[in-house]
Amino acid sequence: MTIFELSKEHRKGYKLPHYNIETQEINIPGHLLRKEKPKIPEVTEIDVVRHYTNLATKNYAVDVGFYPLGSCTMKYNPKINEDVSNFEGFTMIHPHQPQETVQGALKLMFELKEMLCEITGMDEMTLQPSAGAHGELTGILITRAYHLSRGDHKRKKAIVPDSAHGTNPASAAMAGYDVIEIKSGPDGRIDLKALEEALDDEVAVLMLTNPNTLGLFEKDILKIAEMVHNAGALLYYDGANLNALLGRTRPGDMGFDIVHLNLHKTFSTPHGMGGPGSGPVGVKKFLSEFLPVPILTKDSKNNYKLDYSRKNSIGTMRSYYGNFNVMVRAYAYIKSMGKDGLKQVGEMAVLNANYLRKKIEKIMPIAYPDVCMHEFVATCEQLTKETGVKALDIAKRLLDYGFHAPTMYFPLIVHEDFMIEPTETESKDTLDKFAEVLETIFKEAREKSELVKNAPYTTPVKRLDDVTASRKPIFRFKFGEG
Amino acid sequence: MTIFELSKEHRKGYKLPHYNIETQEINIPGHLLRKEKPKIPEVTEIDVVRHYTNLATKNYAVDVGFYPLGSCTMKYNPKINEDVSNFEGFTMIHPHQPQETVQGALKLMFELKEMLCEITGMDEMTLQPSAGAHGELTGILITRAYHLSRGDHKRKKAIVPDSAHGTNPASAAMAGYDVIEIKSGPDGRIDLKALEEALDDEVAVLMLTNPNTLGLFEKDILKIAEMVHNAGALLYYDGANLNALLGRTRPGDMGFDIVHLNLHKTFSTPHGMGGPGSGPVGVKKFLSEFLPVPILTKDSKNNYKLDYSRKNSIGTMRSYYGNFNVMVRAYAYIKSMGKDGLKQVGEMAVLNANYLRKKIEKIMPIAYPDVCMHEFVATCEQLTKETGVKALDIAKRLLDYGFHAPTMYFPLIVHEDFMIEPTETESKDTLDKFAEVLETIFKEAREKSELVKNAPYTTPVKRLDDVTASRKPIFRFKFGEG
Amino acid sequence: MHRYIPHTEEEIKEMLEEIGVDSIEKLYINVPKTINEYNLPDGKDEFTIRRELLKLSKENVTFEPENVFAGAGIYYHYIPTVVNHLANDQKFVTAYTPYQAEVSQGTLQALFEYQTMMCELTGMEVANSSMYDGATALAEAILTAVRVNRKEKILLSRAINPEYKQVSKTYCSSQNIKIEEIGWEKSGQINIETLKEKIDQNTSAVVVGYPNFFGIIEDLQKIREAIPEKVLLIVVAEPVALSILEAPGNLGADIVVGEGQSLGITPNFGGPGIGFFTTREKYVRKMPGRIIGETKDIDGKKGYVMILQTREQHIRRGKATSNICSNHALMALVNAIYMSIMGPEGLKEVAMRSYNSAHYLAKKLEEKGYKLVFSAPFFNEFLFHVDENYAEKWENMINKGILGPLPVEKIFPDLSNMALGCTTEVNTKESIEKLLTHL
Amino acid sequence: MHRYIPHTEEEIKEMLEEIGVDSIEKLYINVPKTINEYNLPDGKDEFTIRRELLKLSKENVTFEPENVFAGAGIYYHYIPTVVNHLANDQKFVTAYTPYQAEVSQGTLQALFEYQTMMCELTGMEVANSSMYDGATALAEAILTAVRVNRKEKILLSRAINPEYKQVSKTYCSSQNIKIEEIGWEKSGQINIETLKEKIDQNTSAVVVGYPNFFGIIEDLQKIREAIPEKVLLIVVAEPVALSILEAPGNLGADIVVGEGQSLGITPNFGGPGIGFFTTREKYVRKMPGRIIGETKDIDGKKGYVMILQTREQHIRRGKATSNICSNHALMALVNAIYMSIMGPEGLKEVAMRSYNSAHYLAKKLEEKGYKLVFSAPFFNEFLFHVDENYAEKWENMINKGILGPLPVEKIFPDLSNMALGCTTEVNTKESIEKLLTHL
Repeated sequence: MTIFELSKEHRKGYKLPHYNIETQEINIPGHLLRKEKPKIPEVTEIDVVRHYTNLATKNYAVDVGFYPLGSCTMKYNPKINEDVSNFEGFTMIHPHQPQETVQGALKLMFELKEMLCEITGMDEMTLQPSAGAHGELTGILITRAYHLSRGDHKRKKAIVPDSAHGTNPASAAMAGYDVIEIKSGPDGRIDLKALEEALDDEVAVLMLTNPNTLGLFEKDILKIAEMVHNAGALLYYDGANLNALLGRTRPGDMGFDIVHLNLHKTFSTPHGMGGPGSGPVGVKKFLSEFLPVPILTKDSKNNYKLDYSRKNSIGTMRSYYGNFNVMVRAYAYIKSMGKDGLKQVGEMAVLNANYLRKKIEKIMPIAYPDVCMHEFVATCEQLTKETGVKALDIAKRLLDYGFHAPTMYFPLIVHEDFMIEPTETESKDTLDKFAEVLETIFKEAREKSELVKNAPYTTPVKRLDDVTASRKPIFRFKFGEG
Repeated sequence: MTIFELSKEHRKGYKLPHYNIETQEINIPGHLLRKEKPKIPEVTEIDVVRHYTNLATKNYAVDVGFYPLGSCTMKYNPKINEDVSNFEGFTMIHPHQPQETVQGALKLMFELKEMLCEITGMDEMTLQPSAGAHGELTGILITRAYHLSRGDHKRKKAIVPDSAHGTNPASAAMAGYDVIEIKSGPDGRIDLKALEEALDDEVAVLMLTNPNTLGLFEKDILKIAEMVHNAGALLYYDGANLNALLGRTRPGDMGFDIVHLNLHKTFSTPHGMGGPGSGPVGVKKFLSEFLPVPILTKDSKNNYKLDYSRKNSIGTMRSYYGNFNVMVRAYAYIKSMGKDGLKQVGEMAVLNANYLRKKIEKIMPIAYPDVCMHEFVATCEQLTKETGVKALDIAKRLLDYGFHAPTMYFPLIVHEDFMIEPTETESKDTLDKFAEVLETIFKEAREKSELVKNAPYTTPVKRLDDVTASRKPIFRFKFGEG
Repeated sequence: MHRYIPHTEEEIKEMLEEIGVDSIEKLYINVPKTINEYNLPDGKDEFTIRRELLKLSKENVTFEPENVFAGAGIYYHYIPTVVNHLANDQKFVTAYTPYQAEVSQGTLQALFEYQTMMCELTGMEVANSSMYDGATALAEAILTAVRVNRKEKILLSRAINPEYKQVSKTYCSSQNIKIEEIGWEKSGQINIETLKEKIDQNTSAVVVGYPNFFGIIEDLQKIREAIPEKVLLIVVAEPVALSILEAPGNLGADIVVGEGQSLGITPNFGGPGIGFFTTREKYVRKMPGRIIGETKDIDGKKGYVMILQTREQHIRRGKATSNICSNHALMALVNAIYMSIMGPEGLKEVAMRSYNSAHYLAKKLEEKGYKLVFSAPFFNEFLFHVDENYAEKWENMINKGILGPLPVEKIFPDLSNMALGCTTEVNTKESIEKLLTHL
Repeated sequence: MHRYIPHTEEEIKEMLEEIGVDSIEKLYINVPKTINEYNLPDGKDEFTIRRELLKLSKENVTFEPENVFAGAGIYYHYIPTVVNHLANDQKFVTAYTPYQAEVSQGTLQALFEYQTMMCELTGMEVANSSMYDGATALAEAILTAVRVNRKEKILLSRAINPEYKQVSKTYCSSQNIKIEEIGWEKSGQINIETLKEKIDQNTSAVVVGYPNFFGIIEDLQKIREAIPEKVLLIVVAEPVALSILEAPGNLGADIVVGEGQSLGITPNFGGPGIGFFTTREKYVRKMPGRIIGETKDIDGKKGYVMILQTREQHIRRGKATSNICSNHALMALVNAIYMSIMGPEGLKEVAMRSYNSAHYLAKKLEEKGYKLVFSAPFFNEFLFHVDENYAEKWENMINKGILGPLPVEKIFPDLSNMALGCTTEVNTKESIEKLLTHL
């Protein structure tokens, strides 16, 4: 039942305070006055409460169960971060208040920036971008501004490995670059030879995530950095997989010039069904002048400021200062974890991934069976050949057993694959149970494949037809058609 | 899965603040020191969050759907009442703080008491009782104190109608009275003749709810009051059904001497899976001296006080001043509704009940087919005879359709019955849908009775064996037995 | 129409038509109209309500938890954030008593687990799923003991929370039950000799605190040894203390009751807290309140239901073990969530800190020349002698943001010039030092 | 181990054994160890975190909503209590993007309903399920228009929120798109003659505000008539205004974008808010962002899924319509809940009061001798001339708890000695009078 079907004309769920200002004349010309009431639902408080309460119950979420989504880092989102981000002093401030009246907010942002610089090994940072991809675009525009500032107008190419997140090429393209994809080597890592060949004086940047999306550490990273820099290009770090490195090493130490973070991954701010996230971008000193404005600064009297005086800035990436309330959560998280806690995050994330890898490899092959970092990729291609049961079917069957499915069909270089990232907040028991269920499903696939092919069964709806949904799209509720 | 089964020794979910007080010697004798660690679960935050989040999802609640529980008044519980009751100034105050430091709380309680006196037509009130039954006991102890104070020692009987709530006789018995049950007349109301016969000089009190549990107004109430008073007894009002009378009449106007309220019914504080509730007791002036202490007062300088000086008081009914946070909710509710809103509550509650009665009587007979007040009783006895499908089976089948079952097998004077109270917060659509589903179930009962007899099917568990549960009771989780 | 009521004018018309009357007035057959409107203000919007209530709430003085040195039955403990997050889930909050078990498994399982935890903590065999508070739990325990032994006399330690004593007396007033108080020795523990003397054939039960109202740890073993086997030993326990004190169940208690506020519930001006009630299995049919039990559904799947309802008022009516109907289930949930997040080690750390800080404070007070009233071991509260002007000092401290040790006379009228100090794990060394500067 | 991490020492041992290594160190093959520990403090407990953050939050000055007369893109509106209650349900908050539709029907249906409501409000045919904010929504709208028309020129009203203009320019900087600004007439509306002059074969789109940054209601009909059919009309709308202004979809708009903060979202120091993006069905395949569509499951039961994903980066990579991946879905939920509880009549009442109060304030200012800058009809914001010492007055008001009309020069550097006043339904007659005493 949609909320529109609960609507009844003139039903009300609100009451505004007493109002005693004399009615003023309306001087809007008739053709600009609204004629038809928008079909927003007319319901009362109990309808709204039940509708959304019951909708929420139809959702899987971190608070419901295990979310082994590779590269998404679906870790536990501590509740205290929710509470503090909702303090009135954080939610009820206007972006145009004088800076002296928002010193708490500016201090928080400044300290967050400083902590993130420490964690990434970068020199300066903007908190403005709203998401990882937004951070990527910011970073690539900084790349562009850097090259142009040096009069280097011929760099029109951005290199990305074939295992990269889709946002990498999309962001590079949005910044006007031609995207050059280079194939991974047989060990799932960057093929240095392919890189060598691709690197010429038209290359502006190499975008890399390390560990890569296969969960493998790019062990030649120092060499790669050297090659890239020798070619006059910049090395960009996609922070999606930073969780693996916490407490051990830093992008800045590995030669990266620009890094974006996903506060909603590594720093545990909730994903909110897709967002809001936050994608701070850190740079080495020589790129600092290109960062978007404003930048947080502190003067000698410990006054925190928004500094707009950066004449080579790429501009601004969104209104105001970014997703402030997401920053509050990340700040509380880092303060809660501390240096020891963050180190444990990295270690336990890697331990969990390797433990689960060992369990899963008894069920299906690991695409690159090395020791992995925070995630790994397994493939059921053999099972698919034997039984016709695809990775998608297994994913849907997992839902029946109360687990979310892993990331699938990504990275594109492995077929019928699952990309599995357990994160540090899941217990051994949960991982054991997950492996056990996966084994059960493989058995089902071999013994009664139709059962798996038609899964799920116990979910609020059964398998949905998304092909027709895109072929004959219904974009909105159609009134009068039920 | 119980939370005990998630436990792992030494797993931790808490961290206390830094502590730097020197360790003091422990001087507790060895035999009084705990030897064995209690088997409280050892889990981490994510386990706790998922466990209770998933448990909540297994509950029906007002926020999930319609709860037609007769005499329980399961109306919508506004969310703002939750917010205000959680203000730190209400939750973080100690009952032994000086009264000058809790003037806000005392003022709220004083005003609540005054408003409730206005609504009930009583002269003085205690907010101390924690629940309706607790209020009843309070009221009956006041009755007792009253008679004894007059040297009237022979009154040992309390009269209750056979349609009364079970708490009425239980409370009377707890206060040391012999309970005399009088049969209802053929119209479902008190039989004046039976009452006449029962009323003698040993009767202390007549306990009555009006409208009664059949949803019928005791139209002879003024006569009844006169008879009771002439016999030297008191007239007690069980406030469970007060919702029906809001804005129209008051127990005090009908001759009642003592009244208890259920703030968790009429005044919309949530039921919390069974409690906490709040059961204020109001009395006419001549009984005021017997109220439990303390009583809220206000002096000429608008200072609010807890007055303990009431030497004929029955004593105290519980620690401190009652369920304060429940009172905050009720206070916010009454202020939100106002005089007009409360009147609408009564009218719409009665309208809803009569509308649903008309719909239901097309499906099964109404036990007393008069115009009803806030609720009515219907019986499926005929269907049970025809098909073997009992009221309980229909109730269980309702769960499959997303409705909570009505109160059943109560009042005891009707068989295979449903006691249905829709409350004012349910919409016509919901009532229509409920009636429609009930009709469907009756059809199912006639066509495929087994389907109904084995219901429910779509609930988190199927029909539970409560007979064995009481015969071979398992009171607690048994470690080591799974 | 008010915003909580869904009816539109059109619907009201349709509904009246279906009913067959032409006005709402017609539905009030024989109901006298005694009022036109209440003498109450008009309804208010949320914005105004929120503001008015916020203002009222701010007319109460609150203290930073570390500056609270008052207990006497209501304690300031650290409450982990998840406790309120989870307990405020409206699918718990707006649920009714779990009469329809199949759609109440959340409630039922949570309460079953709560019962288990309370059994573990107290060392008892069965627990009910809650009473209103510690005071009514004690009153009901006394009534239970009388149902078991059918004797009219109850011997009750004088060092029980006066609130509990008063309520017990009120509850017993109409039932011919005689409550006699037994005083304390110099140590602060119950006077065993007096106890032995007073016990007779007519005694149903003995009631002691553990620790008692003054924080003194009663020697349950000695007490049990001193009283005949069939006399029930009712223990009023502070649940936080039970993480370091031997479980009363292992020392011969028959009924263990108490106030559960200290297990994750805010002080709430004294309510709601929760009464817990645990006993031995052999007394379960005499016990008041809802009990949740484990069972199976028709597919053999584990589930939970209310059991032994034949003891209760809705079935047994005038012969029920109690009139209790609404209980404090939501607070039992809070207790269960709190215990789950803290675990046995967290609970013990809380108890150890509470103990340690109280002993540190006592030592410091003694160094300042204050004298403790009692000599027996105490948990986290202790009574000490103060000057006549202490009440003034106390109010002075309040003005400085400190809720100091309670002038106990206000609660225990025959104890003058004494204060009851208390610490929990939230007090800091700094806050104690600050307190000492005001004493 | 930190409290958010479940591993016990024993489990770590077991896990290492299963992996076949003897230490965690061995898992870091080839990973350089470049740090021993971060230069960061130790981890803190909840109690301390809560206190520190509360302190920081109180270092920000907040205002009673009725005392806020500043808008400029971020507004203080009344937010019904249920909005946050429901949107804070952690089954929404901690859910991921709904890739597994069968267990994400809550998310998907809520977003589908949000899209429908936005279509209703704007009069457009399709909406996506959110952008980051109004500024990026406009930037993406411009890129969309360029994808549709493949022309490099964009004519943009100068009276657009400067934040939006800057972001659009940043986004377009690397794509050879030329943004030209069109000034306003004395009335405050876009200069139609200049617009007509500047439009040429190379123009992909015209961008105007509705109302514009100064609250002025642009005459969309006239603008639409002034520009060629194939040039896209992009409207940046304030959604609250759309309850009394004719829907842009009925006046020829091709893309309607804007900031949804005013629909139930707190100011949040500017973020997160939400960008909305609506357009005509014929442009849907050029549109950025997630779109939710209705479909059926294998039993024929209605359900919802993400549709047209082939436009998106995870499929289309370098050829995607946008790089957007994370969006602001949770804020779309907030918008939907807000609109549901307010309904069309509530939204209209909000809009009418906002309008009415602004006109009342403007009248009172005129009575005091202030002069409005523009003459065209405005919604709830208006620009007026102020003295040179206004900035000082403004800070003075802040000290009195009033966030007065913004000295607009801070935002719009070429407009000196002007202030941008704003009212919404939360301002009261009393608060306006209080404001006037400071002007």
